[in-house]
Amino acid sequence: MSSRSQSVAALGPAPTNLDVERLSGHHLTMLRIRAFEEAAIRGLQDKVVFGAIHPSIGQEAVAAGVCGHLRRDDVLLSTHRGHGHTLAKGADLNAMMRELFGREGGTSNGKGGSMHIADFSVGMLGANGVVSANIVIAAGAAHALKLQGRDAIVCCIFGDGAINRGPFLEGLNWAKVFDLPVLFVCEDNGFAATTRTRTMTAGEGPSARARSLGIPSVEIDGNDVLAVDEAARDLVPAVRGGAGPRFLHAHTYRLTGHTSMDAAAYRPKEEVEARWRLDPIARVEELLRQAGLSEGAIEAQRRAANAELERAYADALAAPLPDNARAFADVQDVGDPRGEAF
Amino acid sequence: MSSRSQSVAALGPAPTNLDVERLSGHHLTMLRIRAFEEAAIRGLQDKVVFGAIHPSIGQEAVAAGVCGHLRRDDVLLSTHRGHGHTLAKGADLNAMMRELFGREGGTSNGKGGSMHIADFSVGMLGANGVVSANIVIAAGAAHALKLQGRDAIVCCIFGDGAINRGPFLEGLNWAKVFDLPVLFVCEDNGFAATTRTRTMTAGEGPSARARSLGIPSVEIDGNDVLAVDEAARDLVPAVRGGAGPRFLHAHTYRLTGHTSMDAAAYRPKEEVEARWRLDPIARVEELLRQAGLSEGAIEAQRRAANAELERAYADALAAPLPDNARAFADVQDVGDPRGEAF
Amino acid sequence: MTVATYIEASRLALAEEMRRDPKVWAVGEDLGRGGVFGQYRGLIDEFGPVRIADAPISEAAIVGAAVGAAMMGTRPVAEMRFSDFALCAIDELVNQAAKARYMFGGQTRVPIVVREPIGMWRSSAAQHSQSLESWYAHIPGLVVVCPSTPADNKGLLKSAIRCDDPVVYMEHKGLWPLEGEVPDDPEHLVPFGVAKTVREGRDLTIVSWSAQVHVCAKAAETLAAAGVEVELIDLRTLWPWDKAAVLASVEKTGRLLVVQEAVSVAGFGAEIAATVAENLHRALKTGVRRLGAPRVPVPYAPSLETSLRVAESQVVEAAQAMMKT
Amino acid sequence: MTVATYIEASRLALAEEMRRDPKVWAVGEDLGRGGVFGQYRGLIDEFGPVRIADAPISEAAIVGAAVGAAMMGTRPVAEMRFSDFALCAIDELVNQAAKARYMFGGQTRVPIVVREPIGMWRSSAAQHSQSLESWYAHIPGLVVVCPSTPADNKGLLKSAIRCDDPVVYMEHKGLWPLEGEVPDDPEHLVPFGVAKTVREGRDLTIVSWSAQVHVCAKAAETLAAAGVEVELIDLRTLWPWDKAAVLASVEKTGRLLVVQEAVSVAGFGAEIAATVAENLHRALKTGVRRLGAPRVPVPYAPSLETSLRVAESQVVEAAQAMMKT
Ligand SMILES: Cc1ncc(C[n+]2csc(CCOP(=O)(O)OP(=O)(O)O)c2C)c(N)n1
Ligand SMILES: Cc1ncc(C[n+]2csc(CCOP(=O)(O)OP(=O)(O)O)c2C)c(N)n1
Ligand SMILES: [Mg+2]
Ligand SMILES: [Mg+2]
Repeated sequence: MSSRSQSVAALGPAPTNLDVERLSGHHLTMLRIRAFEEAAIRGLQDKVVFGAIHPSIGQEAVAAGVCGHLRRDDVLLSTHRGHGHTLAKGADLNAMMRELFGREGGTSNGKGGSMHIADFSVGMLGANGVVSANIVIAAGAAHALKLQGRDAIVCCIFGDGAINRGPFLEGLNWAKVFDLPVLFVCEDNGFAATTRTRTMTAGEGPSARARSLGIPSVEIDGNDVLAVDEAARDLVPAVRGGAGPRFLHAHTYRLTGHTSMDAAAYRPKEEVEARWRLDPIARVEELLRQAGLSEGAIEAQRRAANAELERAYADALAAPLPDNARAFADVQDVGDPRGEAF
Repeated sequence: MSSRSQSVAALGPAPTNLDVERLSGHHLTMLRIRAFEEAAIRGLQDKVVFGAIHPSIGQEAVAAGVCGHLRRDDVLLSTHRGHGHTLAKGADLNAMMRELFGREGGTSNGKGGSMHIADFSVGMLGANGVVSANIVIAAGAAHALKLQGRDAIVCCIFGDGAINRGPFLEGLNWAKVFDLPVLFVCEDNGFAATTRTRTMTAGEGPSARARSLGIPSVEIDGNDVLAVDEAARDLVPAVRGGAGPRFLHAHTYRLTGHTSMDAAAYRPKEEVEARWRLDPIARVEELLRQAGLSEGAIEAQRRAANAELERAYADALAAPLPDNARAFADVQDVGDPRGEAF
Repeated sequence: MTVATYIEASRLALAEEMRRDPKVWAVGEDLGRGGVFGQYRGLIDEFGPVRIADAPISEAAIVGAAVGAAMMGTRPVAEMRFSDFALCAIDELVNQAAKARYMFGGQTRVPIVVREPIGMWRSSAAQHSQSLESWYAHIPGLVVVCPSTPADNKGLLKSAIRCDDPVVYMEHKGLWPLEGEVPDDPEHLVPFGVAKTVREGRDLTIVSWSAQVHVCAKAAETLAAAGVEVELIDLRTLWPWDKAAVLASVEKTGRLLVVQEAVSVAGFGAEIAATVAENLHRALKTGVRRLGAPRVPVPYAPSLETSLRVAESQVVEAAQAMMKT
Repeated sequence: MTVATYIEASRLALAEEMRRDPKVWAVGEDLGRGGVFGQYRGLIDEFGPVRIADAPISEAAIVGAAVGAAMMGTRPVAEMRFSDFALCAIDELVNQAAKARYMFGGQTRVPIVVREPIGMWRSSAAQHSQSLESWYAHIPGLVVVCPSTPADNKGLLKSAIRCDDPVVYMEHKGLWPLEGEVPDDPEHLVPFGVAKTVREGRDLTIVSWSAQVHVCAKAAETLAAAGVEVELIDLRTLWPWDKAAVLASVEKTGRLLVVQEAVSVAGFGAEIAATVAENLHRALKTGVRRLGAPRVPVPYAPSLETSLRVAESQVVEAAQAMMKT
């Protein structure tokens, strides 16, 4: 983990009666996400991971705080930057790493990779390579839950850039019109790839748009896992209780480039430095210290997360390549996929 | 014209210092639109007009009031229900009728028909068969005007059903982000085909959505041509003056079915009866009377409009069918359109 | 057997499947009032507005929501009104529905039926007349169905609803009023990938689908009178398509003519012609041939629209020319 | 002549055209920082943010706005980033851009260039790897360009920008770093519909386009060593496509092999194979043949991705098999 995340901005007094155990849980989740992203980047450098990796380093608090309130039978849809959400929803970390390595035993046996990471066994219905596409799919998943009379809910996470595509409007309108159990979470890191999102976004942004569609929105500091946890603690039961769709607008920052290959020269060093001082992991650790947790206990969590990832990396590296027959499997039930090709 | 439009709801005192000449102009425009729609419907019954006709009977005040403030070099984009807008923008009525008849000399020599009615010579860039598609095209037309440094503006008219498609969001966001000269006009007749739009629309509707995108909106009674005229009188110069995009939300009612073939059994007779009493033509005539215009003068305008349409109908009927070669013309400059077909 | 129209047959199919399987539901604009062509008329009375659901004018959401609802275990029928409007939902259909099962490594299925009425019909002009079946046949993961008769429209729609993969279901608007015998048995399904030999013949094989099948049938009559025995094959589904039936027929006749309403260039007829040319070069007595629309948008004027349609006379001429060589 | 990469060539072409014609501008996500692949790098310095315009993530608006801006007399180049994302703007491209000139009876033109990088590339998986050129070839009103070399990428992009009709411009992501000689003359254009004979030969004609041309060129070397003289034709543009050149070559060789990266089923290779089979049945010494991807989405794992690519060895084997018959 980057040493820069050691120096953390002053946070003022710690909230009284912190649930230290819960906070430690979030801490561990965030550490596992951070370590996973770092392992993924390393894998790409080592040429054992392929394609593009969109790290969520710096955004871990949103994943931990929101997913911490979801049940296993709740449904999650994510984006191209979906490792953290998927882990936080409870996916098998080893299977996820194998997926990035394109190996047998990956969540999709290597057919999806990072941008299509998914684990349906824990209700994680997939990252998505198309910005905003997950929003209409999420509305439909919630539509099914309502038809089935189930009390599970859908959580749909997307970025601030996604609110400028049509499916944002169509999906939110749909969710409200059919009064569906969806929690929309806009993970606002200020950027859409190399573009400052606000320069391409009219009006006041995500919350204003959600409200114009009759969906109440809560705006929070997404780097403060306590704030995320508290917001989700209110929103998830409300949605589950039949209040209809809700919107959470979480402000955060992408501490890495858009992809692991992006040096992000388009933003000043000072800006990034300042943001590192708001690193959500450093902040949760500060809270834990204030709550009386020992440095040793904190360090132990770090070691545990890093050790788990070392094992996962080694396991993935040792895993077999997918059988070539997999290329022709799971296309569809009818028709010969070889078509006229061979 | 339907006799039902004779009994008109009480309107209260007429505004003082009415511009009677201007109002008579609107009256004539509205009568020409009404007569055009009636002729189109008759043509379909007589099997000399084809496809679907979406009459704007009852919505004429919006077309007259808004287009009355547009210059010839301003640009207009419309919908499947575009006859009225096109006429009000100054298109040649005879050429429009010939287009509906699918004849030589039609605005597109019979290749477009009602749903693609267009007259680029007066800045009417086309009706559109795809709901909401005109909104992004309008944003682009305005983008060009800005690039060219021209002081013309774009007026984009669409229905209340169009606000639930993605291009509504993408087009308004685009217009605001690039600060473009577009006047968006939502012609809210309460229906999207057989569906009451509000049942499928989340939140407060068109104006709220526009405002959430940073675009000011004015909401008016679209059956009151004076109200439309006054709103446009403020909005058009503002947009032309560089104020950026503006939104006009005009409430109106579709007095016919969605298409001329639609009996509209999905709405109670009483509702329609009540709406006929708010017929914008009857209302403008009432205003003209209050302003002292004689019944004869009013009747003369009706006769003039109807006579013009009789002539147009006869002219279209007598016009030649398009040369078959036209089927292969204006496809593109390169490549043989006959391809491998013959 | 009941006599029903093509449109009634689809209504019967949907009603039967909705009775059989509570997981089936339909969503689209105006469905509560029967849908734009009346394909859903009356269904709301039996199944209610939750299972015969109105939708906003949001094609991307209609298909996208169907994808999500299908992943969660329901079986949505998504109505596009005109196939042309499905172009507002192509990401959802092609990038999402078609690929989900594969890219998620078989963790999910997307059992949706996307109904896309196709075809030139009553001067509907360029944006309401397209037949883009070849697009979907090109997309891995999609099933493509083009019924030509009431019986097939019933049996194939039922198969589509029971299919665990996304199906693009393309009814031809011009066929809505066509009457024909329709099996009553709710278990009578028409399988995918099995062509129908409409007419047997030894001289020339004509392969077609959707509305053009009827034009070809008339042409076959005329040709028979002139002594040319046509074997007419209605593919019924384009993916999977019945390659075996087509190859067997052409092996026998030695002549292939493909007739389609769609634009001929890069239309599905090219796939059929190419496949036959690849596999039966020696058996062919003359070059394969395709008839289809020229590469122009569909014009409004009836006189022009008609000029794009493959007419019976063109089929007859093409067949006779092929018999001469 | 300058030596430049495929990606630099496109940058040179756009810069030259923007200098020549102030009506030309480009719009897309991240263009101000050079675009996702760096195709626009540095252009903002010369032309400024108004003509090298950033866009929101709004593909429908990028293409739709380009259509409106083109109707009003400008010449937009609309960047789609990956051709897969153009599926979010298909109504705008197919129902609007392609049909406007025709359905408005020639009252307008839509001179836009929609850049859609295609192809399998570095394990980009199912939603970032498609090659849907056959879709656009099927749509009346669209021009379809698939350059395979730096020189062609410069000359064809310039022709596309000067074209008064909508052009779908498909660069192959795998070719970005390819180096080659590029003409300096700003008036050097490569015309549409004129194929390039990469190599002359008397035994067998191979028709290909885009990245596969290079695979075929290697295969042709191998085959030459084995005594098989291949005539390799690079179509360069799929609409219009150089039917005359292909027919003339096959008339000479009597054998046609079409090689494409795209899914073979209903791919453009079918159009070429069908056209040749229709016109040259007598001249063909053996059946036409196509090689292309199987009908499966593109998987992520490099080992699986590679298995979908048409390899040099497959081309060699297919050619040798054809020579035996
Ligand atoms: C429809 C579509 N357009 C463009 C892209 C390319 N793209 C991938 S991620 C991205 C930026 C997304 O920004 P945001 O939604 O804020 O998510 P973030 O990357 O910041 O997490 C873009 C433009 C895409 N994947 N899909
Ligand atoms: C994308 C798309 N979906 C559906 C349709 C079919 N359709 C034509 S008009 C219409 C209703 C439009 O309602 P609104 O926008 O309010 O306009 P109005 O007809 O009331 O003038 C519909 C659904 C279409 N033309 N385009
Ligand atoms: Mg972002
Ligand atoms: Mg309406």
